[in-house]
Amino acid sequence: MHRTYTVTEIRDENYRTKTLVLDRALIAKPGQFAMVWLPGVDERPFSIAAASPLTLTVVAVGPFSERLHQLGEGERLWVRGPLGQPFELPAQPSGKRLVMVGGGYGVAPLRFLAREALTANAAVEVCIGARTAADVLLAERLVMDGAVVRVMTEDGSRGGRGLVTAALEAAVLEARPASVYACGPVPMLEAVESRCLAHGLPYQLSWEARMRCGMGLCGTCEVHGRRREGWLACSDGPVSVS
Amino acid sequence: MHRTYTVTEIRDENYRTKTLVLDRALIAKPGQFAMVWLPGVDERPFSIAAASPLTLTVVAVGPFSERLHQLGEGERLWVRGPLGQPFELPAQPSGKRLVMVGGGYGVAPLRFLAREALTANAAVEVCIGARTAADVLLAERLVMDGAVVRVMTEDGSRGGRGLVTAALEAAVLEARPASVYACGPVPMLEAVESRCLAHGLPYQLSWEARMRCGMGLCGTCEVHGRRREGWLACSDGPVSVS
Amino acid sequence: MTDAVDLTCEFLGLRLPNPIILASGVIGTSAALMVRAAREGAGAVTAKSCGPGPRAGHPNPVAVDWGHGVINAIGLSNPGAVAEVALLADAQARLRSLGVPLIASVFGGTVEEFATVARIVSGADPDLIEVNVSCPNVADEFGTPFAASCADAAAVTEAVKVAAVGIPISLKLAPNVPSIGRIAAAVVEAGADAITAINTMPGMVINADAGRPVLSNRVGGLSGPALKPIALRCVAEVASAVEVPIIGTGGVMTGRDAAEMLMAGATAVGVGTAVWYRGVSVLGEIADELCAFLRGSDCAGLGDIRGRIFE
Amino acid sequence: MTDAVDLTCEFLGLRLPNPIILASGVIGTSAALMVRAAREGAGAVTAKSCGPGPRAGHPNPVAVDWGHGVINAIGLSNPGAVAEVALLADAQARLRSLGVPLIASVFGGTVEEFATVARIVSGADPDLIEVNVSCPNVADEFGTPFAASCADAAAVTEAVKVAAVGIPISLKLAPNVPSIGRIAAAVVEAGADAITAINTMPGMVINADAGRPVLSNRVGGLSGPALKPIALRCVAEVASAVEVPIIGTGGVMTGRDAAEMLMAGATAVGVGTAVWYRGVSVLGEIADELCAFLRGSDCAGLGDIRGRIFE
Ligand SMILES: Cc1cc2nc3c(=O)[nH]c(=O)nc-3n(C[C@H](O)[C@H](O)[C@H](O)COP(=O)(O)OP(=O)(O)OC[C@H]3O[C@@H](n4cnc5c(N)ncnc54)[C@H](O)[C@@H]3O)c2cc1C
Ligand SMILES: Cc1cc2nc3c(=O)[nH]c(=O)nc-3n(C[C@H](O)[C@H](O)[C@H](O)COP(=O)(O)OP(=O)(O)OC[C@H]3O[C@@H](n4cnc5c(N)ncnc54)[C@H](O)[C@@H]3O)c2cc1C
Ligand SMILES: Cc1cc2nc3c(=O)[nH]c(=O)nc-3n(C[C@H](O)[C@H](O)[C@H](O)COP(=O)(O)O)c2cc1C
Ligand SMILES: Cc1cc2nc3c(=O)[nH]c(=O)nc-3n(C[C@H](O)[C@H](O)[C@H](O)COP(=O)(O)O)c2cc1C
Ligand code: FES
Ligand code: FES
Repeated sequence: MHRTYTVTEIRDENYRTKTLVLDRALIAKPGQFAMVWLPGVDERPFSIAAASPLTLTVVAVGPFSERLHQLGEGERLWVRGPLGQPFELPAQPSGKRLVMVGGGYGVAPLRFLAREALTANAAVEVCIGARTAADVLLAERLVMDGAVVRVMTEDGSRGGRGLVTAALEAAVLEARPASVYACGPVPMLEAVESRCLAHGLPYQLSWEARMRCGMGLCGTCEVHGRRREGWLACSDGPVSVS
Repeated sequence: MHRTYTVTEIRDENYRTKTLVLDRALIAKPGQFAMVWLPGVDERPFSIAAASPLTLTVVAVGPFSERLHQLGEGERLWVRGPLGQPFELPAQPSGKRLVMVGGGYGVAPLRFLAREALTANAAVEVCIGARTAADVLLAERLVMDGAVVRVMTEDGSRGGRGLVTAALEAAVLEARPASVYACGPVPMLEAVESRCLAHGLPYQLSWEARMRCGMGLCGTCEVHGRRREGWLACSDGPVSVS
Repeated sequence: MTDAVDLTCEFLGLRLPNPIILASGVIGTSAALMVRAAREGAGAVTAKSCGPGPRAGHPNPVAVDWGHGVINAIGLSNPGAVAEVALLADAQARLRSLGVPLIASVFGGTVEEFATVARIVSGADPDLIEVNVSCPNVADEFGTPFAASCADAAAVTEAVKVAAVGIPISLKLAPNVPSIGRIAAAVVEAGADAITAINTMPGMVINADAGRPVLSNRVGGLSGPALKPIALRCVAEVASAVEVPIIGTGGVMTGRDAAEMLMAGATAVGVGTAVWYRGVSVLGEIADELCAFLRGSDCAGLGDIRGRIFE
Repeated sequence: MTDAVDLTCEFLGLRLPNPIILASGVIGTSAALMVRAAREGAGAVTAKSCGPGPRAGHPNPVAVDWGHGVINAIGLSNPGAVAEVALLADAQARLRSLGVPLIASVFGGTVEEFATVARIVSGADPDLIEVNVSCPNVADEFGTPFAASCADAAAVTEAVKVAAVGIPISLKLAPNVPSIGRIAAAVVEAGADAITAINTMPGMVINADAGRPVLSNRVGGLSGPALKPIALRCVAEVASAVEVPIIGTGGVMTGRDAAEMLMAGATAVGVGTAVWYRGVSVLGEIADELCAFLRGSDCAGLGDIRGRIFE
């Protein structure tokens, strides 16, 4: 059932990304998501960027996300969730080295995870990938949170030049992480997966898929692939633990 | 919804009364009742004589109560409840004098109340009324529990001769009670009420009525009377607090 | 924020202090209980349905809470129309002084019986007569309810309309039909002044340990929380099909639920099973909660939300 | 105490390892998901209903949990019969090796479309074809469902029976009819080999703050816990009306619920919405719980409780 939330604060993260801070909490864990409904418009999945108060980081890429960007402070939206399986921190995170890899809005749930890990005294390194400098998301905030941040852009306009997997490779070679976490577009996740397999590292990936019910019923969000047969992003995932 | 209970122990209380001890608890307070269902037979209200384990004291007066008497150990019955409003002990029962008046099966819920009161260090006096000595219920058990017991029989075959209100009168004259509690047939309750009004005592009465839904919906159990207009025994009662 | 919210509800020329109506069959069995419902805050009260002669109803169990609502098969227990009219007259005298309208409820096994009962209860001058063509609990005896067919429901409507001589009538419809809108259109065409939607949904609760249905009547009517989305859909369908006022009934537990019912197109809101969950005081409490909801939504009265889903 | 409980379920000559059948429309959208349902313990799996051509379904929201169950209006999204038959053939090949029967599900807007779709999906050699004459989510487009009338439902049955050439068929019926037993009798008379009862109950969930129905389609089908007593009553009515086996479906969340469905007269038990509450593993878990219930009740197999409420 949808609950009504009111926007209390809007932060610009980059030229096409806004963070909406809402008026109360949603009990949830990093990696879980919520279905956001704008009555008369549509309903779409968004990662929980922070739970208390509920916070969403929205990249404007099409009609729905643009409508979210048009919301002003005091305006309402409707939320159903939390849904899906969260990321899991190691049993004893203290002192463990955790590497996170984010592309696009995928940095938002990783920041929620990073903050929980840092609170539990883990060492967190976040690799952020983007097309160009303007697309880099949440890098400063993560540094302020206490994470080590490596940025890669395809055009080299900020940080290293190339794909974010290069930063992952560098981070892994520096010191073997206890676990790798990633959220972003499917090709990025597949690349992260193959690096982790090559290094024999445990990893957790948060998958994207078109979602309708968000309840594990309609089958729309099935992730096809050799490693995940008959796997539903909304209920088996979005996070897969390997 | 009915839960299934199994009879674990059967005690004879008098020539026509048995106590059925069941296999598990029903969280309930003294004065509350349960609807007891024997599939294919009927469903009737019974006071909760003890909650943990659930215990019923049944006087065989007709077809349903006789069927309950025929149940053997290991046999099942179905219970829906607890229902209704309980008796209420004084806020600080310790040291208070509480007088209880029971007729017929009405002694059963009073014993549950008496035990709670005695545990809270109240002084409990129970007046038990019956037609004849053989009908007296639970007197020995109440004495063993630590209550003072006064018995009245209509034929004088045990205790004083006359109605139970005579015992109430004696108990009240001995020392003013903090509260009077009564459960039994309606004429007895009305007599107790008029005595309490005469003495200006607070009192709580548990009323009997034919019950169907037991849920305050069907209106069957309405108690008619000057003092209780549009009053439902199953949901407003069975206990009225005055 | 609006300061004053006006809950008064115009219904067929009646003026209800608020739109919350005690539904038929729930504590509407005596004048004292109906007066109590009014005192506890109902905007109108409906009496238990009565038929041509006295009925004892079914043996126990007649009602249980099955976890998501209540199922009942009371079996239309009632004293018969002749005794009922005295009870209604008594109730009406006392309710008039409280400014709370009285709704009688009638049923019958034939069209003629419906008319006879309506004629008799008219003697008590109720403000509205609800025509219960939909009770599922006596199906064995009376066959499929009249609410199942346009022709049957219309025939009852016409007969009662004549018998009720000037008292407006509301046809109470059943949810277990393919198109409740069609039935509503048929009865309005036949003269119904209002529609009450809905009666309970036929169901069966089984106790697996006992290996049998819990109700002695085996089947009964589902009410309470589980019924709400069925009722909202039915009310919306009726509101789309006809222009007459609707008493939206089914699963209303809170003021918010009542608001949803109004948004679906109801003019007033019936409340029954909530009395089990929250006591008789629920009638006034739902009205208060509805008032708070309206205030929080910047609405001045019921008109501001009625039929909102159609905007 | 009985030592061995036998859960195998004979259904129209098929031998299901257990009576728990994945209901149509729930994760039956790909061969991989259907194989997973079988691996997680389903005794048979039903594919999502398919129609003559591809359908995208309705916009979001298409499903929500409203507190006592789920409401959905997916809108019969499907790839169309031609694409479906390939998917079914793939699934059937893999399910055969697991010993788990495959049930295809078909719908159409006309009697001819039903026949066409059934003829096409027969090509995948499913073990049973379920005929969805009852989907409430496409009513705007197709009008009242075929399951609402004896004549319409019978006409579909006859046409599909011919088209299915030797594959048995089960008619999936709707709860929103005055007498489901009468519809069941009509379709069995017309050649139905089995009955699936029931599909979802039409409902509407409104969000009071938003002032509108939650589903983009406004109305949808209710499933899950709130549906169980409706389904049990429907199954009992169908069991009284006809002799064919019944797939009892609606609100089954636990093994105890499955036992109740069998007691009401079902031969096998459909499970859909429980996948939301308990995950895909619920299919095997319900079977295990049913096994434990039977053991605790001193029963050796399903026959010991089937139809018990009629004893
Ligand atoms: C688990 C999960 C978490 C997400 N978290 C966030 C987040 O935190 N921030 C954020 O900005 N976006 C997030 N998204 C993506 C978001 O749901 C929408 O995709 C986005 O809002 C696009 O909608 P649109 O109408 O603006 O654009 P559209 O024009 O509809 O689509 C633009 C792009 O989004 C993709 N898309 C469309 N619909 C969906 C859908 N239902 N689910 C997934 N992808 C879709 C399309 O393939 C296209 O590439 C998440 C998606 C998933 C599955
Ligand atoms: C709140 C409450 C608590 C009760 N607690 C006990 C108890 O602890 N022990 C006990 O033995 N009995 C108790 N009773 C009475 C009991 O419910 C039945 O009345 C009794 O079992 C008679 O049923 P029968 O078929 O044996 O006799 P019947 O032949 O039906 O009736 C015998 C007598 O019981 C009365 N009676 C019948 N049906 C009911 C009914 N549904 N409700 C109330 N009275 C009825 C009749 O008026 C008659 O006087 C209680 C009743 C109420 C209302
Ligand atoms: C115990 C009980 C008895 C009922 N008796 C009647 C009745 O006599 N006549 C009638 O029209 N409806 C009767 N109903 C149906 C209610 O009036 C109402 O339509 C239904 O319960 C749905 O509303 P609710 O969910 O608020 O209870 C009865 C309902 C209950 C629960
Ligand atoms: C999301 C969803 C989609 C459904 N789609 C179909 C369908 O395509 N065809 C069909 O016959 N039934 C469909 N149903 C109905 C189910 O098969 C089942 O009859 C109903 O949900 C009741 O069972 P349940 O309470 O176990 O879910 C669907 C149900 C749900 C919840
Ligand atoms: S979105 Fe429906 S199953 Fe995942
Ligand atoms: S027994 Fe039904 S109201 Fe009390």
